[in-house]
Amino acid sequence: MTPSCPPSTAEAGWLRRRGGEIALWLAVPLAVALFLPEYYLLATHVAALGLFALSLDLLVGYAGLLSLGHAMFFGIGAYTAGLLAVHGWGEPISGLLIAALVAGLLGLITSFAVLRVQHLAQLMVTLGFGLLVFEAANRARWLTGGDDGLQGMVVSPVLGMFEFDLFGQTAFFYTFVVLALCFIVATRIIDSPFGLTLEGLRENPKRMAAIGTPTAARLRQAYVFAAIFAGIAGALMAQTSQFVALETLSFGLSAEVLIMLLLGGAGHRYGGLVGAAVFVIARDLLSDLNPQYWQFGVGGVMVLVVLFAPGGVLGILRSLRQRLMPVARTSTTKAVPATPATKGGTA
Amino acid sequence: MMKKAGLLAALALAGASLANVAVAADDPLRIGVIATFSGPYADYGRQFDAGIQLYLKEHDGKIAGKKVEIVKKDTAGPGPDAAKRFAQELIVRDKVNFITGLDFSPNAYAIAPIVTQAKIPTVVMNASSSAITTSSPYIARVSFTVQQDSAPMAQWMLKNGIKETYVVVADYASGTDAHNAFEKAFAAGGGKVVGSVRTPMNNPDFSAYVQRIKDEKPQSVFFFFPSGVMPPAFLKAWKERGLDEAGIKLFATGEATDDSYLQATGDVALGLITSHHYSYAHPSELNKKFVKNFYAAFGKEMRPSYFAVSAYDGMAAIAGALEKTKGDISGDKVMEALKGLKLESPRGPIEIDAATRDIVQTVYIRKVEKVDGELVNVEFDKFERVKDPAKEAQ
Amino acid sequence: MSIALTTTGLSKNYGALQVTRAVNFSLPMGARHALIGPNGAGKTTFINLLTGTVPATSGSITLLGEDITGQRPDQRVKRGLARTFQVTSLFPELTPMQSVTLAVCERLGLTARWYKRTGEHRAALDEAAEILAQLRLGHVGHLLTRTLPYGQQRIVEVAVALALRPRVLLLDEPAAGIPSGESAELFEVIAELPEDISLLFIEHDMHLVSRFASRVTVLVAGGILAEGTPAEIMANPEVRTVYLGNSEGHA
Amino acid sequence: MLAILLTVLFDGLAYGMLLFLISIGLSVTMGMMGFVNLAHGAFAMFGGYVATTLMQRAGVPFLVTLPVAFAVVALASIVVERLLYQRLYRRGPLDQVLFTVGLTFMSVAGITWFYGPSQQPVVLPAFLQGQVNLLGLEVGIFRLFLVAVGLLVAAAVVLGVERTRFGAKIRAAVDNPVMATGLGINVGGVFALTFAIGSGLAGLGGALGIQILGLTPAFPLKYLVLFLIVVSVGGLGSVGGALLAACVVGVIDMMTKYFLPEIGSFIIYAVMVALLMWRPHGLLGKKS
Repeated sequence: MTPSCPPSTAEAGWLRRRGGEIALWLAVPLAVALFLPEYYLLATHVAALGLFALSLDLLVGYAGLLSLGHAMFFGIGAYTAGLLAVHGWGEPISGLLIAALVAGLLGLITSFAVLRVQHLAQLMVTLGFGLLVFEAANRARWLTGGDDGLQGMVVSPVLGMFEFDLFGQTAFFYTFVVLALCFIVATRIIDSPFGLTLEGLRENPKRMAAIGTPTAARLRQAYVFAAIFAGIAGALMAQTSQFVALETLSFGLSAEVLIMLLLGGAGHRYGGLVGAAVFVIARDLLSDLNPQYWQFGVGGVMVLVVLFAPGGVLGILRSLRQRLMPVARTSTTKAVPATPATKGGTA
Repeated sequence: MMKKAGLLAALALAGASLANVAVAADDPLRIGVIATFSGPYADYGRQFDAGIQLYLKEHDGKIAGKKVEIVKKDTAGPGPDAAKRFAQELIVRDKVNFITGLDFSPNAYAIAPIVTQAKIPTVVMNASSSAITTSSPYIARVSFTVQQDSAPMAQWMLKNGIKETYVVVADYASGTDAHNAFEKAFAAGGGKVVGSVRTPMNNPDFSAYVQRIKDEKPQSVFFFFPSGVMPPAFLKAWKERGLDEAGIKLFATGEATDDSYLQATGDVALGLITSHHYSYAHPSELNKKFVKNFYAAFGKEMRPSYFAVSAYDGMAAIAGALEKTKGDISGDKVMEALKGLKLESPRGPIEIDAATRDIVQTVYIRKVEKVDGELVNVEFDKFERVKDPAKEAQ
Repeated sequence: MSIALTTTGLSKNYGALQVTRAVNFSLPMGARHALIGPNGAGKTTFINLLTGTVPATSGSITLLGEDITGQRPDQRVKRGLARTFQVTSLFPELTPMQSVTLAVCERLGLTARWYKRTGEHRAALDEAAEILAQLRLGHVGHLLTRTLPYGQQRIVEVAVALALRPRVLLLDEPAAGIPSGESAELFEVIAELPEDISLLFIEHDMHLVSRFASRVTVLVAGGILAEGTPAEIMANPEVRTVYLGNSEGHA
Repeated sequence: MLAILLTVLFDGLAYGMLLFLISIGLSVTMGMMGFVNLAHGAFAMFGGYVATTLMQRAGVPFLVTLPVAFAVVALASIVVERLLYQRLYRRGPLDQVLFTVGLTFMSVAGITWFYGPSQQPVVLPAFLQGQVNLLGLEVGIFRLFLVAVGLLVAAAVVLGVERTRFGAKIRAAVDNPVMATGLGINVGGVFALTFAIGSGLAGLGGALGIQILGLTPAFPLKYLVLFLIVVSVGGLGSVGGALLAACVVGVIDMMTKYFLPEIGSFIIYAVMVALLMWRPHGLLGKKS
């Protein structure tokens, strides 16, 4: 609404746009380290699951796909990193990259089937693949340890310097830094023409085909990205806990990560992170309070969010902001400048 | 350089938390319980909790003169990731002196490296995979191993003229362990396993498997399923298809007739012969007192199962060890004291093997009968001082 | 070469049901051509066949001298064929600016690029802004599409299609659903479309047809009934019978 | 050999009927009303607890508990529908997922509070136990009973809901509530009634299903995948499809368990994926 807004340099614009975010990303680990060092483990858990939920957001929140089998990629990433570490490849960063590669490959392979179908069928096909991979891992006891889990991981210090300690300090900072890097990449993706294309596909795939988008190819690309991020999240979880459980591949985890994302708010960059934090912390607090009936509380939180905060925690924040500042009634998304007049009077 | 610094910092911190070796007398004894308190297996945690509470109630809430504080962590079923995190949190945040509980084997395996690193004595109250005690020198077990309960069944069957059997197990790690231990013991005594099947864990209907057995007509069937919903479903299909009438004899481990579930399983369990280390109907004075106090504390709705008795014995083992160390709770001393510890348990005499830190106990052969209108496992034969066969073999 | 689009014997059957019957049609370069016909005549199906959303049973389609019969919809768009939809088909949660940018990016082959922000593709943004300004949407470019009045949404339809720089533009009832008093703005926009775009549009209102179209094709029951200038068509007795709802004229 | 094949085939059909009976309620709420009701299992579980409680504590005969389970769950569901569900009809499927999974969690914890976490005793009356000889084939009486009830329920739903004026009203109300209201349809009432029927069927399915599936508070989550398989493979909104899908899945599952037991639980998921690739809208589903 301010056509007279002066064209700013890229640098200044970037800082103005991202300054608050950067401060937040620095403040959070600092706060954990200073005030809550005994919560390193919980924070690590939140960070890894947050990345996992973020990866699902690319599919569900942005591209408008459905998945109840996303744990398949998380688990394959975890097992890849785990098996590498068991068999002498303990270097964590290369482990992450290899896990990402393997998960991405699995994403590519399964995408052909998953993208052939829509709606409920898509939900069920992803669920079916997830269950098949779970069963395969359960059967391959010689490789995965079956339901006893994969034991005997030996993970080298990060960068050869930081050993994983009992208190989870290294694990936390390692996970947090990887999360931050992935988040930057994800932000790039979301802000890119490709990201905009995904939103277009979510809003109206028919119209996307009519403007000449090869829709299947774009969705496949998104699916592979999501698989890669999920694989990294799984690998992080494996390396920091030095153990891989069969449950990392389970339907339960697939459902949980969807719940986290919806709690936080799908289609927001921070939806997955906020949702993972809300879910994990709520579960931790409630189950410490009452180990038997905490599920009632978690279920209650979910029901209340749907009833009173449609669109998740971030959804309600956004609509509150819009109500308070009607001027901001624009798409809060992203990088396409809101006003076509940003380039001043030249138009 | 950095690596060393990090390590030193970690060690310093660890020292701080573990340095309370010489605890002041008024410091409480903190015990972390990692178990399943919610979800499909919530009964496990409930039984643990009852066993622990009963022991504490009988001892004024104290062990070795110290007030006991219990910190419960819910894994909601098999959840090694969660268990591992909980173990770390219990040690770092809650500063516990002992870790116990541990119903699922994967959960116990997952925490092994943690308790080793932190030197926290850990008493396994159920998880029954054989190698758990070998995975850390700080783990002792007061429950049983799958092999320990399965192999005696094979021996008893052989002794009673059964030379041929068909094995049915649930398709998971313990099922495989039970299968292998049973088959080994059975073959060693000249028996022959004529067929076997591993059923999926989420399988609700056993009729196809039972039909197949009926058509193959083996002399007998041995099965192993985890406590809970699978045994009743299998037994129902067994009765419905009339396999008893077909003359096929049925044997199982005591999980099939877990006291927690037996009454709900119903008459289909009648006559089933099982091998196990505990029946709440064990006819000793100590057990009668245990059951009486248990009912008094928690009501008759809940029978004490083998989970409750292991939890009770777990607390007794911790108390016994601390008695030997004269209250010293340093990990190495406690573990030393646990080795060779002998206890009189409601289930009978038990001992923690000095070499393996695993339990040595009597395994009973029982039959399901109706006593005063209730289904109970009536013990009628036994194998004394049974060690874990998997470790014996090594 | 002065023909933009041709169909030869284009047919579509659903089982025994023939919805398009051997249509031979050609659209000259720079044409302003209207497609009319009663409800159910198969007008939208014909458009769908041209764009490839519905595969043809037989016959062929030639676009700018190239046979596109076997191509996917997106491939046809790349060769210069764009369309709008009868029932508004937009991106409700995106702004017009984003929607048009999306189309521009697609034309420029940028939509697979994930490593550079859209904001850094200045040329694409400038072009999108220009299109919006041209179509008098500049002042609403930043609002969510779903919040716009329907008339403006119809114009966004056209804007998105124009962003593809089509050689042939198919407008499926561009004014559908707009109260007649409010359609003026839309038709001004259509009248001002660049002349080198060949235009085929479906429209019911003969008054509008005669104002904008130089030629008219009448489609009835999937086949071409008549073709000519608006005046010729209006004078055609067969067409009149069809439009008066009396079918005995050509039964 | 033929006898074996027929026995397994019959068992498969009976298992399919069981799957059908516990899923049919979801086929109504999700298929006809378009509401993603993942709390379906909670309603089924509620029906199961109603039935066992009546049998255990009040000595009500098994056959009587079935209609009671239907009625109690249906009535209770009207309250839930008016209080909660109806607020969500206009919301997206993802909101419905989050909401109904939340409700399921709450019901699991709630039932655990009242009944404890253990398995409930589920005892069949004597006349439904054992086997009978049917044309030379040994078949379980309860399975025969399941097949009969399954066919009856399918017929009742098809004739009573799908192909009646009421069915037309449901479709009108789902497709365009505003227009339906204009046509004089009480949209709220139609939704409430349909939801009650769907939930009642869930309750009935639960009361029947627990005979084979067992009953613990974990029921709604444990069998969620099974319900979804039946409804998705059958095709949304098609009762006949759900019946066909349940039978296909049941027979294939039973056949593999008998003849190729080493394949285990792979088969049911593989079959589901294959069927959905072949017919994404389900066996008898209509293209949307």
